[in-house]
This record gives sequence, structure tokens and C-alpha cells, in this order.
Amino acid sequence: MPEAALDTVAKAAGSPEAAQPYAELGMKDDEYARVREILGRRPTSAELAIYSVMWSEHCSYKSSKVHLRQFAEKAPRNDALLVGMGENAGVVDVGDGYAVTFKIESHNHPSYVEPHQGAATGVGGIVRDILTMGARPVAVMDALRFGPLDAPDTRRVLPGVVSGISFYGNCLGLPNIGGELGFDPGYVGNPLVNALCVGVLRHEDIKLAQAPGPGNKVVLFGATTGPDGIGGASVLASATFDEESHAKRPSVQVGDPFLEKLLIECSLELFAADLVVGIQDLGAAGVSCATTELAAGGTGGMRIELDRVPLRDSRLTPEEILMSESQERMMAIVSPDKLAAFMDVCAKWDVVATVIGEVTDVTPEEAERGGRLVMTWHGETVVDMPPRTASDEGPVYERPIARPSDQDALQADTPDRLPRPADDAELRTQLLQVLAAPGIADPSWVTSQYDRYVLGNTVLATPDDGGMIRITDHGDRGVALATDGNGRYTRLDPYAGTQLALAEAYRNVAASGARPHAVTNCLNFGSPEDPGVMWQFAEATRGLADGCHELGTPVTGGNVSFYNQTGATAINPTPVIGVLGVIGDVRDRLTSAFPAETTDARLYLL
Amino acid sequence: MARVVVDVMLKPEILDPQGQAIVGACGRLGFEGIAQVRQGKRFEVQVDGEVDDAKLADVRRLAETLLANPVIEDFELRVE
Amino acid sequence: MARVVVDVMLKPEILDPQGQAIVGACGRLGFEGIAQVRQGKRFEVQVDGEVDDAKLADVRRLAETLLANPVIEDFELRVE
Amino acid sequence: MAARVGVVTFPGSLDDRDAARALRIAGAIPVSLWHGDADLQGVDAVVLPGGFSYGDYLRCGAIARFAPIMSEIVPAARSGRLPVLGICNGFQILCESHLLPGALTRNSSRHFICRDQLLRVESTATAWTGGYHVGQEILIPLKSGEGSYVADPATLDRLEAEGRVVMRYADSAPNGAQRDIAGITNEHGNVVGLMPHPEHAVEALTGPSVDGLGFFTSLLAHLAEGPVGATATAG
Ligand SMILES: Nc1ncnc2c1ncn2[C@@H]1O[C@H](COP(=O)(O)OP(=O)(O)O)[C@@H](O)[C@H]1O
Repeated sequence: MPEAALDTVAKAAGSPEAAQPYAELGMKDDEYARVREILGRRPTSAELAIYSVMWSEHCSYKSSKVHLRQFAEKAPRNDALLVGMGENAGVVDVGDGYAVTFKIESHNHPSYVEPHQGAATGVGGIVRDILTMGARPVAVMDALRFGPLDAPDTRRVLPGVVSGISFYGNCLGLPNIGGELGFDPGYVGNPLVNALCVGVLRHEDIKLAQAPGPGNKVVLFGATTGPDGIGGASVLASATFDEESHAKRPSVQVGDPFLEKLLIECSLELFAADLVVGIQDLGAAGVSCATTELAAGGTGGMRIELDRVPLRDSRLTPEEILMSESQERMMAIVSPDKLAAFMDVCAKWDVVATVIGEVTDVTPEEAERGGRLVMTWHGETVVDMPPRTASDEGPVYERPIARPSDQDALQADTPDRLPRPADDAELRTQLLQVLAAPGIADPSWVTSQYDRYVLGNTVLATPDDGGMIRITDHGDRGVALATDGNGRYTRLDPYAGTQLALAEAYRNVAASGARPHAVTNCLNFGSPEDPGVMWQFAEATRGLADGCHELGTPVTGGNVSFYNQTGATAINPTPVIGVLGVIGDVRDRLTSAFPAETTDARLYLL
Repeated sequence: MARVVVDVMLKPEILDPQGQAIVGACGRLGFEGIAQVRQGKRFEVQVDGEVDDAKLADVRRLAETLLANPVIEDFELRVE
Repeated sequence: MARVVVDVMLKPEILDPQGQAIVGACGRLGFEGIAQVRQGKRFEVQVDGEVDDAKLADVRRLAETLLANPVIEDFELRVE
Repeated sequence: MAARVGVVTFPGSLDDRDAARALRIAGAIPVSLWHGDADLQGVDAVVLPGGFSYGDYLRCGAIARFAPIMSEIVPAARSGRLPVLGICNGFQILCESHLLPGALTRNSSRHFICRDQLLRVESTATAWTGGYHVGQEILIPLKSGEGSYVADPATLDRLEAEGRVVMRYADSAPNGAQRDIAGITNEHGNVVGLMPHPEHAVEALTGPSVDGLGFFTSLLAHLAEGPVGATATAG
């Protein structure tokens, strides 16, 4: 393989007219023009890599931002919220000095390409988000949607997804305490794999993605970097999945849950010994995201020697390193006097850790421009940019919105026209049909592949409506969780459909005996460039924000997944809503079953 | 009866956690000079009768669709 | 660098659910004439330098102690 | 003085905290043992907990067997001195270490199975099951992907003849285990390997029953009585 010529900042300054593949990386003309304006020159290819992933829909929320704002604007006053939206995950006070953090995230497209690994790495990613907040991950849930059971592709996708979740979650030692299983023709070419993780921490243990203190070291730890999912962040996660992207499919990310388990124990030991100043996990945009976000959250200054990143494949270029989605990696900011202790803990857990740079000071002018992130490759400067422009100041779009033309017809088409059962026998047949539908029938063929006992704190799990765990080994305090979503309802009325999903999750939590406290959400929609989809999105977010306001329960975080479509056909809009509740004494929990010892009890329908 | 062997290995660019775990263990167990280990699968497929071109093509199709996952794995086939 | 391949297969008397499932799937997918499939493991061990007798003995020991479980598995070794 | 019982943490151990909790509930003092230290810290017994040591990538338990702590556990266990309970991955490690015969292979369903499992107690002549009675049925979680016990017919016959099958799956084995074997012991009765997880059935709130507690209370009674050989014959 010929060594690609290195594109340096000096070269970029001297060759303003060089053609750059920004369109292939998913950037629009005006976005590219803005990068040039920010830098005052053309970007180097490494800088282009950073901007393209950071400004992708997946990382920048450029189409959804204007709508997500209302979650904060309409948020009920709530003293329980310790960390709100914007960080890796929200943190909620649950009393006695304890807090929990939880979040749900999608891994839809990767799970279609390679179901087992896609779903596995989806679990891995959300678990690292929770760990990054300083919490011990204590449980996971999974909300799944597939095409009909008898569709040929479902046979490939469903077993793979379930085995991936089972493999990764079980191997991490996190109990699976609930989830959903839904089927609809709309998901044939676009399954939904939404994974939720919840973690527990003490108030004083909250960690943030920031890099204060010039002179502090930037340490990359965990897996070595390989060509996993290169281009994935912009190509896989946010562009329509079509034949063409099939052809230029990047190398699939493969998960290593064993390494992630070591990373969890290692990180918790690092936190306990107070050895990190700031921390970030490496998700979709890998090193690009971690460095720009950490720098932007700190002094604004950082210097990275990219050639120090330990590689699995020595041929990787700086651009590829910046875009690699290799799993099971974290980045920490460590003060120099604690570096030796930090390295010792990593060595104890057999986790590779490498200093790749340090936090730097910035001048007031540099701060004004958005800080200064410099990266070198064997001594040559390949990146010199204001990190905040990549992490926080990406493009924001007010996408056109239009109520779909078939909406009225859809709503007019009520079930009234369906024939009623003529007699008992027909009623019986219909009832049996409903009960046998795969989305209604017993899901234990899926859930029996998930460990629900590990950690020994699972109070409720399948088949109960919500999951519940005890959050400490010595007390009785617990949290309950449920996720719900219904694409068909939401298609019929996105505003009400989303509220129904919220209400159902809320009821499931309340019915377990816990008091609902906070909301997370994963918004699975079609292309934001389709005004009809954007209308659904606007209505759904408005519905959720209003509903949360009404219920007095804040949204603490979530995830948006756009471009869920096959060709031009979008999935039914599917917001999956997760509600977390708190219960003072888990012994007061209520199960879905009638307790065995009850007789002569009365049944009430509320 | 004849036997076709299908060797399935992860593509070289794909992470192989299993191989890594083994290399790690080799070091601790004092096996020197083991540079790399990759773990794959070996299938022994017994076919009825002779292995002619048609049979071989069948096994190849079997490998592509069932034995190997072409997204992350390569395979090789040989008659034994 | 040289490569030693270690093939590890379940002993014939040990149940191989994977292999059986594959045979079952063959039937459903219309692959005719597949009598039996057994699934095992293939390890590609890269050793530093030449594979001399001492190295080969090392890899054999590695196979015996780590790569295969003699209670249920047989292994074969070859230099490639 | 309460018994001190070690719980080994290997890289990838998952149920170590649960095992420690179960021991605590039973009245023992759990002592955390690190795989990399060849030091048993003078414990009276050892639990090898469930999990995926080293990711179980090669074969379950194959790599953990070589951990430094095992170099202390194996001779003490083999001599009959040290009571050792291997649960799930721990059972796999005991087989890989040749402390117990046979091996654990992939479930016949090829899937991981997590379910509440009814077991029948077959032997109370071990350090870990003296508190049960033969024929008793207990309900504890089974959760494993490679839980199918196999051994050659001669070994199986010997295990049966010597009364070393400790637990069997009531009804039939959900994972294809030969002769429905869920747990076995060595010739001294001090080493027990068990596929299901008694440490997950010690509290009514979080387990399907509290039937698992018997393993840990049995151990304490056994330790209070004296050396293993004595109970093994008395059982
Ligand atoms: N994908 C999944 N992962 C984990 N648990 C699941 C999954 N799907 C369903 N469950 C669990 O199975 C039980 C029944 O599911 P479901 O029939 O969807 O419940 P509901 O009656 O609340 O709609 C619940 O406990 C639910 O949490």
C-alpha cells in the first residue's frame, strides 16, 4: 500500500485550491465553506475528518437541536436533577447521597449491517456513556423492533441482535431487567436496536467531560485503535443505507466485552482513588470527538501527538485514526503528579494506557475563537483548529416541516370499518390471533438468553412491566425503569403517540411501586430532509416536552436516530421513552402477577 | 464419503479478541516467541458420494451463506 | 515469520450441537447431500523466526495445555 | 470465630460480589482473593465464582486455570484439605484444572440459558451440601451458555458408583448435560462444581427462592465440625 502523502497545516495554507472530498464525507457545500472561514484556509484532511464526523447528524444533532431545546425550556422545576442534558448522560438524585444516571441510545444501522456485532457494540457504547459519568453501570435494557417474524431478513437480523445483546451484556455482568420486542413491516430493512443502561454513583463522584488545568496529561486507555467503522460516523450512522454504502462498507466494529469489563473495573478504581480530572468515552467519532469535547469543556487548549495512539494496524493514517470507531476506548485527563498511580491501576487490570498529549493554555484571542487544538504526526502539524467550533458550534438547521398529505386520510381510517366478531367462536379465534402475535406472546425465547440475576440486586425483571434494582448492597433503596414506544400510534398522531409512550412507561414504573423521577428518550425517525418526517419529529418532541411538563418529570437525556428508512420509505416514527422511578424500600415493590397467597382479592379497573 | 474442509477466519482488519486473549495467556504461561494468534473456525463437511464440481459449488454456497459471515469473515475450502 | 496451524476438533463421541444445527439448516435451505458437519476451531499461531523442532514442540505444548482440552478435543498441528 | 471464605476475582469474574454477599448472609466473612496473587490469606475455604474469566474466548475456564492463585488452590484442594466450590465458570475452571473430571460444553440449544432451575440433591456427603437431604428439590437460577456436562461413560459410571453426582437437573437437563448432571464432587467431597448459581438464591427479594443458602450454611457447619474426611464419611 503506498504511503499517502501527509497533509499538513503548512501544506493546506499553501494550497488553498486543492480539491477535498468533503461531499463524500457527508458535508454540504456551505458547511465546507464555513470550515474554511473558521480556519482562514482550507482544512487539512485530518481537520476535514474531524469536522465531518463532528458535524454529522449523529454527533451534532444539527436537525434536531432546535426541537430538543424545549425539553429544557419546558422542563418542570426539579431539584433532583444533578446533571442535565448535554453531558454524556443526565444524573438524578435518588436520596441518601446516591444518584443514578441512565440513558438510551440507538445502534440501528450497524445492527442491520452486522446484527450480532452491531447490537453488541450498541450495548458497549451506552455502558461506556454511563461509566463516563463516574457511575458503576448496574443494569441494561433493550428496546427492539424488527420486520415480521416470517420476513427472510428477520431470520438473519433478529437472532443476531439478540445474541449480540446477550453476549455483550452477559459477559459484562450487567443484568438485563427489561425491554421491548415489536414487529412491523416497516422495520424489515431497518430494525431498531435501542439499548439503555443505568448506573449508580455518589453525588460527589460525578465526572464530567472536561479538560481543565494546563499541563495535565491526556491519556488514551483501553483497546488499541484499528480500522473499525472508519467513515462509520458519517456514512453508517447518518446516511441512508443503500446499495452504494453496502459497497463501500467500512470495516465493522467488533466488540470485546471482556476488555470493557476490565475497563469498567479499572475506571471505577481510578475514580475511587481520585486519579482523573476529566473523562470521556470514545464513541462514534472516536478520538475526534473525545479531544474536541474535552478541550472545549476545559481551557480550550490541547496538544495531541497522534502518532502515539497505539494501533492495531500500523498502516492507519492520521485521518483514519481520527475517524476510527474502535470500541472499548476511553480518554482521561490526568494531573502529572497522579500519572504514575493512574498507570499502575491500568496495569493491574491489563489495560493499555498511553499519554498522547496534554492540556495547554490559550490566549484570550484563541479562547475567543473557540480554543486551540493542535495535533502532530511525527512532528508535523496536521491539525490546528478551535475545538469548540467542532464540538459545540456545528451547523444548526431549521428544517422545513410539512404535515404529510396522507395524514388526514390515515386518521379518518378508523377501526370502525373492521368487521366485529359475529359470534363467540369468531371472538375466540381473534383473541387467540392477538395473543399469538409475536409482539404480544411470551418473549421468554428472547429474555431467557439474558442474565437477569448477576449483581444480585434485581428485584423485578421479565416478565414484570418494569425492571427494578436495589442500588446498594446494604440498603433497601431502589430504582425502577420501563421503556415504551409505539410506532403505529405515533404515525397516526405523533404528538399524542409520543405522550402515550411516555404515559405507558410512566404507568409501568408507577405500577411497580416506584415514583417516576426522570425521562430519557430515543427518537427513531426517517430522514430529516423529508418535511413530513420533520413534522412528525417536531410534533413528537413537542408532545414529549409538554407531557413531561404536565407530569413534572424532566427529560435528562436521550438520543436521536434519523435516516431510519429503506429507500425513500421511512419507518413509522418510533420514539422510545424510558422512565426512571425511585422507591425508598424495594421490599414494597409490586409485581405484575397476583401474589400466590391472595384469595378473595378484588380487582379494580382504573 | 468425501470430506470438504472449510476454514473460516476473521478478516485481517477485524478485531480478534479471542486471539488477543490467547497471546496474553501465552506470555503469562512462559511461551516465548509467539507473535500473534488468530482464532477461527474449522468445519468438516461430509458429503454423500464423490466431491465433484457441483458438490463443491454447493459447499461453497453453504460456506457463503451459513458457515461464514462474509461481513467480517473470509473462508477457504479444500477437499481432504 | 512462520505460521503453525492448530486444528482442534471435538472428539467424535462428543455431541456437537453447532454441527447438528448446521446440518438441520442445510436441509431447510435446500442443500442436498450434506451427510454431516462438525465444527471445530482453527488457530493460526505466528511464531518469531523459523519453525524449528524446538519451536514446533513449544506450539505442541501450547496446544496440549491451552488450545485444546484433551478431555473432549483432539488436535492436529501443521506448519504452513 | 466466623469462618473466612475466599472469593477469587479473575479478570472477567462477574458473580464475585454476589458470592461474597451470599457468604455474608450465611454468616461467614468473605475474603476477596485476587487471581494474580499466589496467596490464600489463610482462608478456610474458597469459592470460584461465575462469570466469563478472560472473556471465555478460548474455552470457558481454560485461561483462568493458569492464574497464580490457582497454583495455591489446586494442591490444597486436591489433597482434600481445602473446601472449594466452583460455580458455573468456577465449575469450568475446576474441570480445566483437572480437580474434577469431565468438561462443560456448549448448551445443546446453542443459546445462553437464564432460567429458574429445579435441582434434585443427590449427595450430601460433601463440604458444601451437608445441610440438604438426599432427594430434596431446590430451585436456583441457571445461567450459562456452556453448561452441558460431558465425560466418557467410564467416568460417568465411576461418578455414579462413588456417589459423586451432587446435584441433578430435576425433569431433564435444559442444556444437554449427560445424565442430567448439574454438579459433581471429587473423591474427598471437598471440591464441588455446580453449574447453576446458589448465590443468586439467598434472598427472597432477588432470587427465585432462598434454597441456595444451604451451600454456604452447609460449609459453615462442615468447618465447625472439623476436617473434611470426617464429614465425607459421616454424610
Ligand atoms: N427485548 C427485550 N429485552 C428484555 N426484556 C424484554 C424484551 N422484550 C420484552 N421484555 C420483557 O418481557 C416482558 C413482557 O414483555 P411485553 O409483552 O412487551 O410486556 P408488556 O406487557 O409490558 O408490553 C417484560 O418484562 C419486558 O420487560
